Amino acid sequence: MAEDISNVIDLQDIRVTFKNSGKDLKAVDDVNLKIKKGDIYGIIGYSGAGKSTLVRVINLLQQPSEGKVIVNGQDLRELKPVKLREARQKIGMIFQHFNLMKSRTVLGNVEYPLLGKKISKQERQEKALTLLKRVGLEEYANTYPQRLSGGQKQRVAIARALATEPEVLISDEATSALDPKTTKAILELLKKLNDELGLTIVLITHEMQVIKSICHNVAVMDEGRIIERGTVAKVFTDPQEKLTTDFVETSTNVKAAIDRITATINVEDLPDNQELVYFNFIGNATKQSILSELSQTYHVAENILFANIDQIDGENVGYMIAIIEGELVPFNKALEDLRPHGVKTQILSGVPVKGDEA
Amino acid sequence: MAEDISNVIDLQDIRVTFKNSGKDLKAVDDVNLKIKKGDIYGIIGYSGAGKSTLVRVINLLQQPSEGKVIVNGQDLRELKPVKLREARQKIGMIFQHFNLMKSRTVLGNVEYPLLGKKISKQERQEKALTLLKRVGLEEYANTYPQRLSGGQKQRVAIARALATEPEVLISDEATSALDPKTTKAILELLKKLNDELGLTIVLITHEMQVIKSICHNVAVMDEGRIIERGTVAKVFTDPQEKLTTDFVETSTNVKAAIDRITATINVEDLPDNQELVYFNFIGNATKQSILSELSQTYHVAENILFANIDQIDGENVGYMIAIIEGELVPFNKALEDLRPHGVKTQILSGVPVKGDEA
Amino acid sequence: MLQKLIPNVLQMKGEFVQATWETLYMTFGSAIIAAVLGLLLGVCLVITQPGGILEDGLTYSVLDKITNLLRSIPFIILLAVISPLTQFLIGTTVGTTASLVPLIVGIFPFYARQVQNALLDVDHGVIEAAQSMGSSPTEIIFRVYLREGLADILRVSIVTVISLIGLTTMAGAIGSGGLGDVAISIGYARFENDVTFVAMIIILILVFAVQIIGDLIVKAVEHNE
Amino acid sequence: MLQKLIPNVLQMKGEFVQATWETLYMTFGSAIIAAVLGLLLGVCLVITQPGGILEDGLTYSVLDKITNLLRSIPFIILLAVISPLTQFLIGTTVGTTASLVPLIVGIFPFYARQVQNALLDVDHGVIEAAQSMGSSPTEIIFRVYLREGLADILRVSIVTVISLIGLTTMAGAIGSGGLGDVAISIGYARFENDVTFVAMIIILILVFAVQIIGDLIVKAVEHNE
Amino acid sequence: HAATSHSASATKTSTITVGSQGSDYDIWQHIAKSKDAKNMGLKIKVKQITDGVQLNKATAQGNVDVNAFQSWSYYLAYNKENKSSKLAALGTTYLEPMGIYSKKYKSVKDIPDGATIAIANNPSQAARGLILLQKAGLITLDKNFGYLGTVSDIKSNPKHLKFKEIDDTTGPRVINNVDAVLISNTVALEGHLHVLTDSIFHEKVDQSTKDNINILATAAKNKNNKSYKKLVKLYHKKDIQKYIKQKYYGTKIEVSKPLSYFNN
Ligand SMILES: Nc1ncnc2c1ncn2[C@@H]1O[C@H](COP(=O)(O)OP(=O)(O)OP(=O)(O)O)[C@@H](O)[C@H]1O
Ligand SMILES: Nc1ncnc2c1ncn2[C@@H]1O[C@H](COP(=O)(O)OP(=O)(O)OP(=O)(O)O)[C@@H](O)[C@H]1O
Ligand SMILES: [Mg+2]
Ligand SMILES: [Mg+2]
Repeated sequence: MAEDISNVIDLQDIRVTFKNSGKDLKAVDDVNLKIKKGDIYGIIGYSGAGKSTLVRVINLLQQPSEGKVIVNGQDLRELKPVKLREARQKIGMIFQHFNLMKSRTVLGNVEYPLLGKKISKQERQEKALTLLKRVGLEEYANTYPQRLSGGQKQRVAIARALATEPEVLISDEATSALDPKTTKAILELLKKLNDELGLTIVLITHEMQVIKSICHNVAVMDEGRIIERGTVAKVFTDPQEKLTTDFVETSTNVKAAIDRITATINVEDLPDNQELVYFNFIGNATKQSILSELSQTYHVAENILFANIDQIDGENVGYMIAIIEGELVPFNKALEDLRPHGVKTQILSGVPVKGDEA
Repeated sequence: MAEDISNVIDLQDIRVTFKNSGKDLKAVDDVNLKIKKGDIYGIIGYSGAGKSTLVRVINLLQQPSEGKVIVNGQDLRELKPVKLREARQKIGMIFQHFNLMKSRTVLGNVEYPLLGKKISKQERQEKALTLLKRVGLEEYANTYPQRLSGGQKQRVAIARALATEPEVLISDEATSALDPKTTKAILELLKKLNDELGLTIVLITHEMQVIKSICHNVAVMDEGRIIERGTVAKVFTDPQEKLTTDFVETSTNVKAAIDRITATINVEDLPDNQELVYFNFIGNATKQSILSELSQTYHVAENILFANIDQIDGENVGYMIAIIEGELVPFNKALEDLRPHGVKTQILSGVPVKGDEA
Repeated sequence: MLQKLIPNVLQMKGEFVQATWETLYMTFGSAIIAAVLGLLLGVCLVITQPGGILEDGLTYSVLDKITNLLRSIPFIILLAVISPLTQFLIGTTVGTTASLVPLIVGIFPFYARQVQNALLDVDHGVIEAAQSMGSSPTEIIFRVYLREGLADILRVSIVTVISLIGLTTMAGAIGSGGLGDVAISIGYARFENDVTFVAMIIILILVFAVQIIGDLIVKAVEHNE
Repeated sequence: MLQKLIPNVLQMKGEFVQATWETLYMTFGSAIIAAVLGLLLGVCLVITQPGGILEDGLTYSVLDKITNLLRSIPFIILLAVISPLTQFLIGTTVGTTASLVPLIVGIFPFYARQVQNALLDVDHGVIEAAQSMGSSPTEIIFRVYLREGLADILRVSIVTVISLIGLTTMAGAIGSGGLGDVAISIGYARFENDVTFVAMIIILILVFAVQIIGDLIVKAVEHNE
Repeated sequence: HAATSHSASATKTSTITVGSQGSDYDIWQHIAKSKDAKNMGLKIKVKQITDGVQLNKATAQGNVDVNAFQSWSYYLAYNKENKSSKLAALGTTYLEPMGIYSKKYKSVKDIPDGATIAIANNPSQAARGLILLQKAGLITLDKNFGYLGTVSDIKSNPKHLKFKEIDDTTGPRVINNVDAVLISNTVALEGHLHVLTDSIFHEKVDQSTKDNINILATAAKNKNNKSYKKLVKLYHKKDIQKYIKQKYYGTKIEVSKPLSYFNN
């Protein structure tokens, strides 16, 4: 059976059913998920959508009721225990609830996954210490987890998951208990490992900023199913599902801005030659070029009310709301011509933008 | 002793020292904190700054090594156990680690704080069910906590903390495990309780968006001390400390925008009559009025590169980056005149904005 | 066939029935009271110990010492030492009912320790949560400790009841009767091996019953959690 | 003064010293081996039970039944039943060393149950974390179960050693000697109350020593956590 | 370790391990240290083993050379049930009369209808007690009543006596709780009860009590061991008997009969 080796993770038709007081609960419902080597794959969704359950299937901590789990070309469910353990050593995991060992120091916890390895005690400790430095906890090396703050515990869990230099890292809300600055540092660390060592990362998060700043691809889960997936840039700029739209909006201020603008400017009252337009542009199309094209080519004057540039997976994504003034025909032509350049436009005059559908 | 009764919480000279393997760790170091009735008070800071420890002092779960804890005019440390328990019943608490009872159902957990009260079993269950509905978990009433997802557990903890209709609610990262949509719903619930019942809320969070959307005041902690405090609008628009600035920036895109702009436009290369300027304005000063003032009064032309409006504690806060063109003298005059209108400006030509000091 | 295998047993069917009842009576009669005393003592140990919800060094130290003291007395000596109390409470120092007193005194400190150990495992965070909600110590004991620790308490209770069955076999010294007495003083001492064997089989059945029923209850309690 | 209070004791100082040694020898001699066997059995019970890391219904059921079976046998009968084994292992069926065999067999199933209960409290999440890191069952046993459960194991060990001290007092039946034997067959049976009293005081001291030292070790282990 | 018992090989050395319990243990400790023992060239080590069955087994297996604790009837019972590890008697030592004791009644006749009598739960003592009760005229027993007879072998019980089985060593402790109690002398002595003066009825040395005579026993294969046989002689030495008489107020009535006495 020739598996596509470029997919380091390949979940096929996964179903996980829990029996909750009699009635069945489909926590994961017929999910297919392929993740390429070196990818950083985000998973988002409502609380209780099945995200944790799904990622726990990847290293078989959760046996699926149905489906195939192929990691690194190996069908994990078919593996002998010894082989499964070997496979698991290559899959680091950061748990939502940390799961640190209370009987070991912080250093001891990070050392744990290295205990079986054939390296000297000193090497092991050095390695663990290096990781602790990376997460900013070297001072706490000899402290026991119970004496750490929530965020400190989480960072220990991160260091531990990285200790074995895994090929795949599963992170279940690994930054939820961290302040923004520490979160940034941790994300940079993950990104670096991804860049330098090709670490594949599967990342559950509730912070859209996290998805935008490090993920390449993202899947949106709802009631056990993946309802939308694709590159982060695509999903975040052109969400297809209501749920996705809701999530995306929480991270841009577009919807709030439109609300505020339409509250002060009555779009009905605009003169005939003016329109309130929402522009959304990705990549090379910068605000500058849009504006110059509009004004120079089509003799259209613009009045910017809102302009924001976001960086999504390294690409610039712009949002702009402006009042455009000009003749109807060149104006429509202008908007049409912008489309091939990756600029999406929407006339807000009465018609709500997608994000406003709620 | 006449305590200022308008301060529902009044922490005086609080110090909490932990003994960690010999050496002392000042988790909270000489903190004074007054919180007015009906306030929503945010606490932010690095992981390990002492936030959880500080709020645990409020209901004396953490006995401070030094200092006075006055809640509702009562010095809690002087109270008899019975009185302390009565006082605690008026202080709801949502724990960072949930602390749900595994032997009770979700409903049972929410019912727990009502068990002592003189209400019928039916009333109690109805009340608990109403709260569960509010947090979207009515379906899970008869489930046991171990079978819940992280976010579901957190919501149970929230419902439980609200069950006794407390006067003060302490929330230690109560939305950290929640998706953005659920977070929003929970925050709206808290805001409603605050509006309608005058519930005072002390709220630790790592999400600046949470602070901005519901807090009135905020304190920033670092190494056990409160290093900055004030209204959210003030702290978020005019941070004094490096740490605060770092945190604030993660939630606006200003720094990222400046980085991008200065990467494409070499400020040195700008003609003499042009300057790259960062505007920050609060409240009534809207972008429109700034622009009109600039162009009309001072004959200065502007070219907006970035414009964002944020809502902080209900007030509009604007950020704008623009290239301004005009004669030097009227230009400087213009910037100066803007200041009394709540507009702060900074010329970015070579001089880094505050946020860039890193 | 049976006649050959267990000749002596067949002649004393009645005795076996009675001995079984006596063992059941001793075991469960003393278990009920020892459970109450043991829970009480165990809970007191947990709440008064350092870090407990009603921390009280002196009380803890006294209770701790009493527990150890009672556990130090060999059962056969306990039978004697306790006899004035037995006389006072039961009106006699011999017989099945009289044996309840030393059995209770012999097992409850042991049970208390087990309960203490079980309750120590109740999550401290949950206790704190209850405290933050203004629960009184009594409420915390009944609504948190005994409830959250229920599965563990049941587990140590199984261990204890089985130990108690073992203890009843020694109460024959004060005329308690019971299966242990049949096994030892009739079967063993009189070399009627078949009697010993059958008595032990019945004891075994009791032990298994306790374990199986106990496990089922634990499972039912844990199933939910 | 002493002459009046403890006349018989003074005449048998030597016996007391020896009996104390015998008790210590029996207690700790059997404790060490019973600890190994009990840990082994307890761990096997935990890992093979439903939901365990090496879940195995059959093995669990067999081990569980063996444990109950061994716990069902009254000690005095155990002494007899086990004597061929004792003869084989020790070369004699009577004496202090010979008593180690029934003591071990008498206590280790009890200890195994206690260990099982203690290990059940190890956080399941931590076991999962170890599994996710590819730890083998052996590694999980030694690096997680026995380590995370250490404080609880120590606690049940204290309970067990004290129970074992109680058990040694019954081993006089096979000529083990020891303080229990002095208290019972010299002091109690001969109505030399001072002998009983002093023997019990020494037992008490042993029990207290075990508890206090045990508590200190538990504290040291937990202090860190 | 000092307390480790002698193994079978110890038999070859001149040290004899005597297993015993209770007052016999005391007596034999005295004998071991006595001049007579030295004079006879006997090195004796005494070991207390409180369980009779275990003591007999240990003797049969050679872990103990000689034991001194049992009555003839107990010996017979043991041998009957343990055919593979038989014992042999070496000689007789004494008879300790069992007594009927009561705190409430002065004589056997006073014992009322429905009275509770405590008897031993160990079989030989129980049987012996029942025979004594028969002798006292309180009950009659089955014709075939043997040395392991039980309460169920009672033929008639005119006074409707109730029997409570107790550990025989607790006799003196329960005396206040029952109407009468049967106590063997060893136990009675230790409870400061004097069979000849304190009991309301007691055994005499005659054919009916011959089964209660205490003996020295050894493994069957050592039946003719000369040095073991010497122990019997040693026991009956004048000085030793004097000591025993003094210590036990004459309640251990010396019986020095040939083993053939039992066969009558
Ligand atoms: N029980 C304890 N014993 C010893 N030290 C402790 C204890 N609890 C907390 N600390 C230490 O006190 C400091 C403050 O901890 P605290 O939990 O208050 O931080 P925090 O601000 O809530 O952090 P986070 O955002 O990560 O939850 C940390 O350095 C922590 O290691
Ligand atoms: N062990 C379990 N037994 C029964 N039901 C479970 C169990 N674990 C999870 N569930 C249920 O499965 C569903 C999915 O849970 P899961 O933990 O995967 O959600 P999640 O997407 O990770 O949510 P969150 O963002 O809140 O962590 C939830 O409805 C939950 O109640
Ligand atoms: Mg989850
Ligand atoms: Mg915290």
